[in-house]
Amino acid sequence: MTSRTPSSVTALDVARIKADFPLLQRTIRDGKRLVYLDSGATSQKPSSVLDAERRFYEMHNAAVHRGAHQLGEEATDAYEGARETIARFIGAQSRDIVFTKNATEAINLVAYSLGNASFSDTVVGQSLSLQPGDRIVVTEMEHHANLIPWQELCRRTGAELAWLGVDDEGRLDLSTVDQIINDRTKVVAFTHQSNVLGTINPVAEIVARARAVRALVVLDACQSAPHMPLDVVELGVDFVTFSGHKMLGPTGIGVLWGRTEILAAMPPFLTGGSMIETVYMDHATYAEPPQRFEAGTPVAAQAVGLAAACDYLTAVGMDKVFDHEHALTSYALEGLASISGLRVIGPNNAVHRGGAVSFLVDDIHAHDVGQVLDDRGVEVRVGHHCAWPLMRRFGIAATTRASFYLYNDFSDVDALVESLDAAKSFFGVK
Amino acid sequence: MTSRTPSSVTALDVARIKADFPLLQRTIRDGKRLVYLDSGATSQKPSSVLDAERRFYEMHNAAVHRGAHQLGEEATDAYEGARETIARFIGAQSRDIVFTKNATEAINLVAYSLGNASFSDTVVGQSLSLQPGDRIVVTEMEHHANLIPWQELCRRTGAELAWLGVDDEGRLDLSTVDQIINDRTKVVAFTHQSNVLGTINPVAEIVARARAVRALVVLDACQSAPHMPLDVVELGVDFVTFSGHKMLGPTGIGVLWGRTEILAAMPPFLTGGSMIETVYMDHATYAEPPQRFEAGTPVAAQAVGLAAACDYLTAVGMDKVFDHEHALTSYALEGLASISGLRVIGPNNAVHRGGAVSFLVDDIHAHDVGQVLDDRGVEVRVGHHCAWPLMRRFGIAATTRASFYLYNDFSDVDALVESLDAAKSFFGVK
Amino acid sequence: MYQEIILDHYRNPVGRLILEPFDVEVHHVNPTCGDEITLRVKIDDGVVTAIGHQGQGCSISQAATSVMTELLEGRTVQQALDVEAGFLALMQSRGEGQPDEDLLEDAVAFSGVSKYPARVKCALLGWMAFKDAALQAVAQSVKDQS
Amino acid sequence: MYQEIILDHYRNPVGRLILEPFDVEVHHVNPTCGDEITLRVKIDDGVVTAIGHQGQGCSISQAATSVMTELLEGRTVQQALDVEAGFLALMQSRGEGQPDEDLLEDAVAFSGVSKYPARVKCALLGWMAFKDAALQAVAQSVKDQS
Ligand SMILES: Cc1ncc(COP(=O)(O)O)c(C=O)c1O
Ligand SMILES: Cc1ncc(COP(=O)(O)O)c(C=O)c1O
Repeated sequence: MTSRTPSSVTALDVARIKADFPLLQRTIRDGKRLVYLDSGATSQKPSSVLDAERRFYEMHNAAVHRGAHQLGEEATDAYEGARETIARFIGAQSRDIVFTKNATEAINLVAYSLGNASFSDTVVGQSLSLQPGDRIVVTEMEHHANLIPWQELCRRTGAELAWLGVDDEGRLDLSTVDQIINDRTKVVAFTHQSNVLGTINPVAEIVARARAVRALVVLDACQSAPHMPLDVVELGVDFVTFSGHKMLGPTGIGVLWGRTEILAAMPPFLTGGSMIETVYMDHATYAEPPQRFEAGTPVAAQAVGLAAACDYLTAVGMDKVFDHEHALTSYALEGLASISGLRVIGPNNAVHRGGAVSFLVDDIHAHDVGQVLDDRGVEVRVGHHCAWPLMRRFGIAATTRASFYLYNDFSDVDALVESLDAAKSFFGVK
Repeated sequence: MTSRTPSSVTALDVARIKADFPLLQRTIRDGKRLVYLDSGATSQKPSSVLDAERRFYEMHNAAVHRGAHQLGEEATDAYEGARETIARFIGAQSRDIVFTKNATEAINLVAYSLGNASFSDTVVGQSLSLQPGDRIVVTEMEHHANLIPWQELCRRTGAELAWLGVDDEGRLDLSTVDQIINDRTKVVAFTHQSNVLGTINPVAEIVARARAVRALVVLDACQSAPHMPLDVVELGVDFVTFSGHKMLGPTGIGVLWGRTEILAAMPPFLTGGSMIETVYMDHATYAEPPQRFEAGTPVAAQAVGLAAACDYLTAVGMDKVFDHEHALTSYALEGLASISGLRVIGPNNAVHRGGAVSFLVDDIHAHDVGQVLDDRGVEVRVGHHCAWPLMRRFGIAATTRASFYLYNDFSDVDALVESLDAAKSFFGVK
Repeated sequence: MYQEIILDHYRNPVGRLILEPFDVEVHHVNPTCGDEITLRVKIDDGVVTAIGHQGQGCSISQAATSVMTELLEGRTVQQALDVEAGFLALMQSRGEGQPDEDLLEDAVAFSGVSKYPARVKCALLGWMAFKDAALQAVAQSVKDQS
Repeated sequence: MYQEIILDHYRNPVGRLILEPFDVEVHHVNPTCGDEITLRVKIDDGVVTAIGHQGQGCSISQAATSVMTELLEGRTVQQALDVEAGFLALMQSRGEGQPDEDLLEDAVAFSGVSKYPARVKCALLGWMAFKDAALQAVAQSVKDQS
């Protein structure tokens, strides 16, 4: 097993990259080498990100957008500078970037704001509102974060939820897309890359159909923004959401990008300080985006940390990150194919596919697979991966998932494959 | 001015405390001593808080509540351990503590959840819902964060907003409390301590009236939790909200405490991963609190940082913090009284009053006061302090506010008073 | 963690059947992993005469439910709940518990599981289902008598 | 920052009056500090013949509005908007701008303000109000002619 040669050698100097990540230097389970294959859940952080956050607190911490004093100016500059960096990272303008605490809040923001549109004073605001009989379309492979907020919006507005199915290979079934995304469809929300299957969805095709019926398109980029170059203009969607913690950034920050004119029409979601224009006891008027959507003291240090993460990724090169993970994924799929009784849930080849690889091992429950791997220092995720309906689609309860990032190398994949062999021996499975 | 002796000597060794705060070692505006008097907006952070966050990232970072591997367990322990520490800090049980990104989100959580109650499947859920004609009561001294969410909830439900006024001294006018908190009142939301006036409100009196009409009581403890010992049982309210960044903790974390049985009855607010029980394509059921209210990847490192802040404050002693600030406030009120043409907006003595001191200087706009102070290294806040209706109540546009914390000493107050004299000379005001 | 006794029960589970007749049926789910159990109990004169369970789960949850079935059948409801309380305490001990071997018998094999917080819920799935079912049965019999 | 010229205009502001008659009135607020201005313009044949303003604000906002009034009265709307654009650029230069003295005259005194981002909005309050009013006046005259 260990003597297989990587199917391609990649341009990344992983040893050097790994050295930037303090946590990856530690050992696990009594001194074993740590093989971290759970970046799909959350990524580790390079020192430069931790340093940037700390520098903010030690040098420039003050209330952003509220202080007229020097510290306040410095804090505001740091925060707004971070917005510019993060905007650049996805080809956006900074005024279209809204900071939230995670991607989940970003998606809820859109759903609640559309729900609030029916109470809007303005005609443009009202035009975004949903009526009974309107439709919201998602897919069967969505993370709960991009499913339940829409279920709840349907419940509040009387709109109906419909969804695109998934085929046996783990691709979206687009054969009925024209029926499912019908004339009454107001929102199409789908994931760019599945966190379970690894599938990369055909954005352009879905956008074309959504445009034809004038539906808004929400793209959940949680699993793509960290792993491939993104350009919001090219994507052609209306909203993009992702989380900082999955892309080398801190916990506690998410990003919503929205089209200028749509953000401008949307009513607020969270309300409070810093998102207002004028306030009276009985009513208030609201600031322009992005401030309108950032109520309260912002996630300032986290924005600074995420900007440092974007700088790190940009310095490495997102195309190289993608190529590297692509190579790891191909190599992993080959390795897994060599294990009898192992079935990959999701595409079996690396075409239009990212580095989240889910699988079942015959006669060993995912929890038990995960346990044996963990005992050997190989950290994977087991369970439904917050995509329970997708599990039902495949008639299963749980999978084991390995997911890769720029700091993984071929030896990590070897460790995975070896440990799976060990798990099989342990449970006496052939 | 500088020769006045402090009206009382306090038990805090401020020099030692100050040494724990890296930012307070820096200078400002070309080498001037930094006199940070804006802790009411946000506090500075001791090294122990920054170290705790960093240790989490460097040693234990992984997906909380999602990973079955060792790192995941360590991250979950760190996060749930932080919840216990923070619960203890306010005399609560950890299951009643919900983490948000700031106090603003915490208040919005309550308001939106009550709004969602009318769509609830359960009888207890429904019982929390608001009807047209129901009333929500706030006060005229609320921060926008504890005003606008209720305005918007009224707009969505048809409930009406009423408020308790403020007298000339900056105290709540409770003469009409029985009329204002009437039988139709479902929610009473008020601040424990005004961020502008410094006034500490009589919680027990308001709670008694709210109980008489069975209204829920929401206490905005943003300006009290950092500055005095709090015990949620003694307070007798139903919800308490505060922000980590104002109490030595990181940005990006807020706290909602709620009564067990009320949290249990409340429908969710943000929806997504980690807050579910089961999920189908067309509906979902939800976990028990606090998980029900923590959708998505949590603010894990921030919780760890806030727990370290609570540990720091507990080690100093919250009663000592309160006494120290009380002494600073008395001293500041004396000093300000010595300046002719200066008018304090808020109580003129330190009785039932915290360390936020707002004032006007005749013929000098607050912005100009703040500018001169900033040029001398004295960092205060100017403006409406996110309490615009309160400004209108006093017929003013803005005040200058100095606010104190455990790391301030009497010389900081002296610097304030001296700089105000300088501002008056600069603008040629007698 | 994987004691021989656990693997034995996992391979040859006790009570993995659709119990008929029965008094109470419950369905429990572990929301973090999606594992499920349907458990039925038969209780006669305050004695747990039979337990049957079906569902899907990992070796720990399957084995724990099997051990439980073996251990509780034939006991009074009160005795069974005492054992359950002992097992719960052991599982929450984070590897520090001193298991009462007289009370828990084969179930002490799960001591090691308590060191893995993420797996504790697995070990408890069947036990919590049983507790729920037993309490429902008691409530039902009180109602029937009144 | 506080040039003598600024303090002079602050103490003796130009155009601080309720203009009557007028063509357009606007009301602007600075949401971060609550400062307000009500500004009226009179425009005849494409020339800004008079500006009047009322409201409350700090020395910077008062002085900037006063300097603006002195500078723009008597110019064509187009010229006035060019000056406004020059002033805006100066204010956004973060202390790095090379102000065009011919264009901005006394308004160059505000160069120093551009180093204080929080005060830039103060300096711009009156200017933005004027721009808004002037554009409304133009739109109105186009409408009247058609
Ligand atoms: C009294 C009061 N309530 C609420 C808030 C809002 O807190 P945050 O901005 O951290 O959400 C603040 C501080 O800004 C405050 O002082
Ligand atoms: C595809 C996808 N969408 C949404 C989310 C939610 O992200 P977060 O938990 O950071 O809000 C995740 C990760 O958990 C994800 O993988």
